[in-house]
Amino acid sequence: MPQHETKLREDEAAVEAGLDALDTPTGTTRGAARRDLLRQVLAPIVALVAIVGLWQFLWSRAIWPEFQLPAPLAVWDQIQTLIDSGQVWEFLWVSVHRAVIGFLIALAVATPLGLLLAKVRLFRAAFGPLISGLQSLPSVAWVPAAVLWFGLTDATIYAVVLLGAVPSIANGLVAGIDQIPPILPRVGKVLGAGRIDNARFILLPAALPGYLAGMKQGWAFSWRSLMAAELIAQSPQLGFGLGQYLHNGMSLSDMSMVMAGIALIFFVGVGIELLLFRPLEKSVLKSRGLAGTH
Amino acid sequence: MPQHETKLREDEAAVEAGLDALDTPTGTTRGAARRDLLRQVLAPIVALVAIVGLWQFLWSRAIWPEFQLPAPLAVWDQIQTLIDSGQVWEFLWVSVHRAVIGFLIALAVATPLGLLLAKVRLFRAAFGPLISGLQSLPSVAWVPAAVLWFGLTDATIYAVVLLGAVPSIANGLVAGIDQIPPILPRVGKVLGAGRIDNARFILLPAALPGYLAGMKQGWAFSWRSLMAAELIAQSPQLGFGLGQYLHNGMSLSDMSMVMAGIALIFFVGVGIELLLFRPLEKSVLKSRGLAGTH
Amino acid sequence: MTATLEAPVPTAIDAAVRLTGVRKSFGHGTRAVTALDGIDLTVAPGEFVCLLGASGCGKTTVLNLIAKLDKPSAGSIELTTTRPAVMFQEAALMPWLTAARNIELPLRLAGVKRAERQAKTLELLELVRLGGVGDKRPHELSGGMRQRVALARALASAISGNGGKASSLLLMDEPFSALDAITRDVLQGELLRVWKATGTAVVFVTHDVREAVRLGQRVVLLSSKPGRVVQEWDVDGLSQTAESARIDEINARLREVISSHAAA
Amino acid sequence: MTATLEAPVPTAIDAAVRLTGVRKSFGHGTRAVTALDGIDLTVAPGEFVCLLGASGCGKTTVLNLIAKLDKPSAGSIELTTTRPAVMFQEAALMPWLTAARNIELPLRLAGVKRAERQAKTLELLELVRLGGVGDKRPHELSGGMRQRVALARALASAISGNGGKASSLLLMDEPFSALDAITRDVLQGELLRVWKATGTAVVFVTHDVREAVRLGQRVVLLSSKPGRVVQEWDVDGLSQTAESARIDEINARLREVISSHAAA
Amino acid sequence: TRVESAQEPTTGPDKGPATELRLGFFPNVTHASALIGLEEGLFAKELGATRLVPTKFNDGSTEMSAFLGGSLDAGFIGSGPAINGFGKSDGKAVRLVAGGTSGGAQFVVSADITTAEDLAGKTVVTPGLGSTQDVALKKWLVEKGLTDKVEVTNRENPQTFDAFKKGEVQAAWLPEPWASRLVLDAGGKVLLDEKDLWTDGKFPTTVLLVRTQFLRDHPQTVKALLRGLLAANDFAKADGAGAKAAINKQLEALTGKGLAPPVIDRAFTTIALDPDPLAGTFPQLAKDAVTAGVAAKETELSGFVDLTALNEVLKAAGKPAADAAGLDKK
Ligand SMILES: Nc1ncnc2c1ncn2[C@@H]1O[C@H](COP(=O)(O)OP(=O)(O)OP(=O)(O)O)[C@@H](O)[C@H]1O
Ligand SMILES: Nc1ncnc2c1ncn2[C@@H]1O[C@H](COP(=O)(O)OP(=O)(O)OP(=O)(O)O)[C@@H](O)[C@H]1O
Ligand SMILES: [Mg+2]
Ligand SMILES: [Mg+2]
Repeated sequence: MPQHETKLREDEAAVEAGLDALDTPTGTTRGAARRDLLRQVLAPIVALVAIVGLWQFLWSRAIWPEFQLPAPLAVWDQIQTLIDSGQVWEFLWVSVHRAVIGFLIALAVATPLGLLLAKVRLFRAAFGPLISGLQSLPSVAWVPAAVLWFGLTDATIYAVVLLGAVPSIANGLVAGIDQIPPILPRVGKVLGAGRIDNARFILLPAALPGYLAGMKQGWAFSWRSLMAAELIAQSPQLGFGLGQYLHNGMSLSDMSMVMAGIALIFFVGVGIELLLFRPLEKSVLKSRGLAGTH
Repeated sequence: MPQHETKLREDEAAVEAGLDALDTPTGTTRGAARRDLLRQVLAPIVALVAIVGLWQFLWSRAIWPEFQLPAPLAVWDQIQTLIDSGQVWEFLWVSVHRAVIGFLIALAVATPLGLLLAKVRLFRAAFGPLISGLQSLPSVAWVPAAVLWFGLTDATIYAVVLLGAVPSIANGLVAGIDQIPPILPRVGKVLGAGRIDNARFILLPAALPGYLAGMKQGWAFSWRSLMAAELIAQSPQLGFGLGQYLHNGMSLSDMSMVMAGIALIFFVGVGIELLLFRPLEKSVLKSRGLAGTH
Repeated sequence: MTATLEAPVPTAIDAAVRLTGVRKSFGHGTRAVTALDGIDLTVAPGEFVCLLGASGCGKTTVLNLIAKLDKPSAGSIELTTTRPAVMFQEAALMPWLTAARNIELPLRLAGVKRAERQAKTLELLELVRLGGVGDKRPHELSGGMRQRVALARALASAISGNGGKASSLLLMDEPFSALDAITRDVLQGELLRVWKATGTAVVFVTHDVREAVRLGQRVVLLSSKPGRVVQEWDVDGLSQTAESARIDEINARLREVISSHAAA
Repeated sequence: MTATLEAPVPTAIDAAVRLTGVRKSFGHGTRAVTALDGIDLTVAPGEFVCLLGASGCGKTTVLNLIAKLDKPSAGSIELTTTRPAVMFQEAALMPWLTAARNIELPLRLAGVKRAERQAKTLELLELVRLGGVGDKRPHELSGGMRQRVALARALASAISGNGGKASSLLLMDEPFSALDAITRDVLQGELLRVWKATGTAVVFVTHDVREAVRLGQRVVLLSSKPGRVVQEWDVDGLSQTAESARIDEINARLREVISSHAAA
Repeated sequence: TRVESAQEPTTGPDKGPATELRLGFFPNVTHASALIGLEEGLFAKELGATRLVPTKFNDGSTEMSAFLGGSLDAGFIGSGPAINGFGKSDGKAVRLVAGGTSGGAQFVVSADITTAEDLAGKTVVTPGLGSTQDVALKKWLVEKGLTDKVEVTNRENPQTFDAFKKGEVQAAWLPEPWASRLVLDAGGKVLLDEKDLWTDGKFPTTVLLVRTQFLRDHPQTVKALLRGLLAANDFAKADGAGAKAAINKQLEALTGKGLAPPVIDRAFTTIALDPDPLAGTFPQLAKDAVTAGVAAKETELSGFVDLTALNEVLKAAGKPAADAAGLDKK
């Protein structure tokens, strides 16, 4: 029996070791770092290629008609056309710069709001539920109202983006602050930090991992809200962004155009994640010894 | 100088004490608990009343024409009509039960997904960015594709809801797990927890605060996506929900109906927050000594 | 900063800290726990008081009350000193700051200039025998090293808190518990040196009777459930033999108090 | 549970733990720190070994390596025992579980039945003198109480880990550092009782030479930067006087090692 | 490297009446036949045992997606999306089986615009890219040589209405009832009635499409639907007031509010309910889409129209047959 158990345990250990090896290739420090980078870049590409491969396969089996599942190549052709004509840069510029500005404004508004919500009990009791309620309002609901109030201007778009992103970021910050080990603000207090210093030197850095998670969700809200706003409000004043492109594809019932639009929106999302949030997150977690190697 | 400083400090202390008193009414235990409850219920109501009051004031100044800013009473009348005709219960039932089912499915899918993302490095490197990219795709973008693929059925609606909620919840769980003090999984390991036990007894409960925050965001995504999906079409198969009601208001360009729709959606959001997430959050935080009284 | 060192203004009370009839309960209703009941304790300016007591008797609670981190359920606490510097029982370092930055934090909060701050930090790192690990994060340090960083931070806070002036207060909760005997000896010496140099009052919690007697001028013994002051000993300037007799005496009394509690 | 106590099967190696030429470095490149270098250490089945060394010398790292929580950078570690039970230097309690549930956790993970689990938990709570606070959460406990809960949990893990059979291993990192002298005495006694009853091997880290000599059969002294085994003493079955001579000897050697390091 | 599609609509045997008919429509005056037929139960009566599942859509492209996805069997839809959808499915997914409404689209402008030239530098709104009105406007602009001088944007009709009222928008080419609402409620005036651009003043606004597979499998059900359509048109002809009341009742049930009587009265004068799909105009419409720049190449329309069922029903009712204008053959 013990013999048997040991055997089992060894097997298990071998399996786990295998998994671990998959996880953490051993090697020299430099090699490991390079391999790490390679993995960061290569793995999503491989995953993407696999997904496109599956798509191509499904398409080639002709299980669904072309208008339901366009060929990957057809979608690529659409994107290629956009790239060739240079339009894609315009779309990306219009949408991304708006999303970034909207996100930054949201961040600037949501941070003090989140601090207030987290630290002033009465404020939280009064406005916490309202903010969460606001967050659950779909952007599409705001667009007509915003168009009515602000006209077809950038103000409309930013209003819609902010209404989505601000509550999300604020709630993320609140969650982050709620999770701070209570000893840290106490330390701050005995070290002589007032309310402002406490927020700046203790609460915000301590809540950073949760705050970052909230920011990621907030970015998703910004970007989605922006797309919704661009889909619904169309006008030359507003420029021509990805949402408008997608909307045209939908209006023309052109699946390959719709998929091209989705692909572009998706790539922006992935790009922001890979270029901004992922490195930020990694460095924040690593500097706190939370790199999660296990 | 020291005298002066002391004075200042005392003043500050007085101010802080005042703030604290506002925050934490002292008193007997029972009284405090009752007052706490009162505050939980009363404060948001007072805030809401204040907002409606401001609205009424703005309306009474007639700065904007009625079709831009309807009277609060006109909106209330709309809701009243819905209540009188009993329709409101139908809308609420259709939308809320769908959102809840969608959310629960999303939870069931996102939890194992989040665990995998958080704990298997290769999986995370490969699919993490894709999931975040998915999250940033607006629901409206999926609607035509979902209609093409799933037809005008509940499947379409749930597909749209899941595409929004799953990445959000999964990312929340990942963030929660990332923030677990590394000593806890180590303790789990030495206490003999395998991969499954570790997830069940250590990771999930330890990540609960972050997970809950992710769930809140996920709920917002579900509810928002649902509203977008309900705009697609109206048929007996799809029922008649809040999204459709809102859309009718929009297509009639009837601001009071739009505002009534927004108000109903908002109240559901607030209700879920107050009845579900807030108590959950409170008890989770409190049991860990994170109640954040400071 | 250039102000001359003034002698502490003698107050009517002439105590750095005075606790009168302090009671502290945690929780509500049936789950309520009375940690302290009727604590009377006075610490004179510049005095070094050691608190002894069984595990869980309320020593940490007393320090928290003095530091105004908790409010007493009854009784009053008067402080005539500047904001006390506290060293917690846990290291409680900011995980996102390096060791050096953790030590620097109180100086930064007090608005000390950058260059001065860094010089001071280096000095304190050397003092706790951690020169060279200033750029490490808390999670890269051993338990004892973390405790020493916390000690350095508390000392930095004590220095910055009174701006070099007298009548300050230092609260320390088992500051040397995770250190080897030799390092502990060194740091005890350093602590005494700092204490003498700055004239700060110290309330020092420890489980080591020998340490209490060696460092303190007065030893206060708390009973548990609820915490009360049972007995006090003056242990200032004892001879070698008197000291070891006093240690035995305190140990005996401690044993008596703790066993009676265990029996209760 | 009903299995009779068997004598440990003598293996070819006849060691519970054997570390051979173990090196451990943290970090990469210029920031790399070599915590341990060339550690050779053998613990016989059922042996009680105490580890001594300066703060930061690598004692915790040794335990982590034995517990397979870290991988050595070089060298090999052989374990012939069941999964070791570990008591960490920090209490590391699960903040969402009550004290009782924390203690119950290893039993639960080992699949022990509910009733038996609860009985065992109550027994362990009494053993660490915490009867009555089983339903408290970690944040409601004092530092010493948390440490005792962690001790009870480690004992529960030790019991559940070997299913009552022999040849198990218990790793303890300064388990009594936050306890008053009396509680510590009691718990030292309990630990010895458990050790004798179960025949488990123990590796015990402490800063208290007296404790090391009182409890251990063998005392191992580590140097620091990098950690190496400097000297070992057999301290089993010493007479009162021999014991205190041994303590003085070890203390002197310790002082020597640590000062040489400080000088380096 | 795609395998031969198995999705060719099968030409199996007639499967008899369907158990269910999913019928799409908009809550709009231009879908009058559908609304009247539903309100008066005229479809249900003809369909008998076949269950009618009315499905309300908000825009043509979604309705087209539902067709393409196979979750709609028949539907009233604008001619623009109809052509578009037919083309997008390579002529497979749908067939045009009857007309619904003709007329009912006007170019409404604010008071200060009197001639086409006044539009220079202005923005004109249409309901959606590639919508029937969008194509009509853009083609008209080409003919007037105004394409580069006028900005065309797409907005949802209600938004256009609000913007027009606020004075943000001065011109819009809209279907009913929005054209009437702009005239009656927002002070617009008609610059051009689309009728005037077509011979006989007739052009298809709404047509009835049926999913090809459904048409093959259940011709009887389609005929029943068409009989319902004729009945609805006859009802409207016989009782104008009753028809308007029926439309308003449906609108109220579907969207919560009906139209003001003056609006519906005016709208009704501009439309004609006609089961003839005016197939002859479709090649022109397909060409217009290219002229207007919303389609890259002209949609190949052969096989689009299938009037077999309609003509059988018309014949049975003693009415003249409709002409497929040659579009019924591949
Ligand atoms: N936040 C709290 N909630 C409930 N009970 C608490 C809380 N903090 C402390 N207690 C209780 O108060 C008592 C005293 O705790 P305290 O931490 O002051 O003990 P201590 O003397 O510092 O002990 P140790 O030497 O173990 O650190 C203990 O019984 C503890 O359970
Ligand atoms: N994760 C880590 N990253 C970098 N350095 C580490 C890490 N863990 C430990 N070290 C270093 O390894 C050395 C040994 O640490 P360890 O925790 O083993 O010491 P220790 O003997 O247990 O000390 P103490 O008595 O203070 O607990 C220290 O210099 C420490 O800085
Ligand atoms: Mg304590
Ligand atoms: Mg250690």
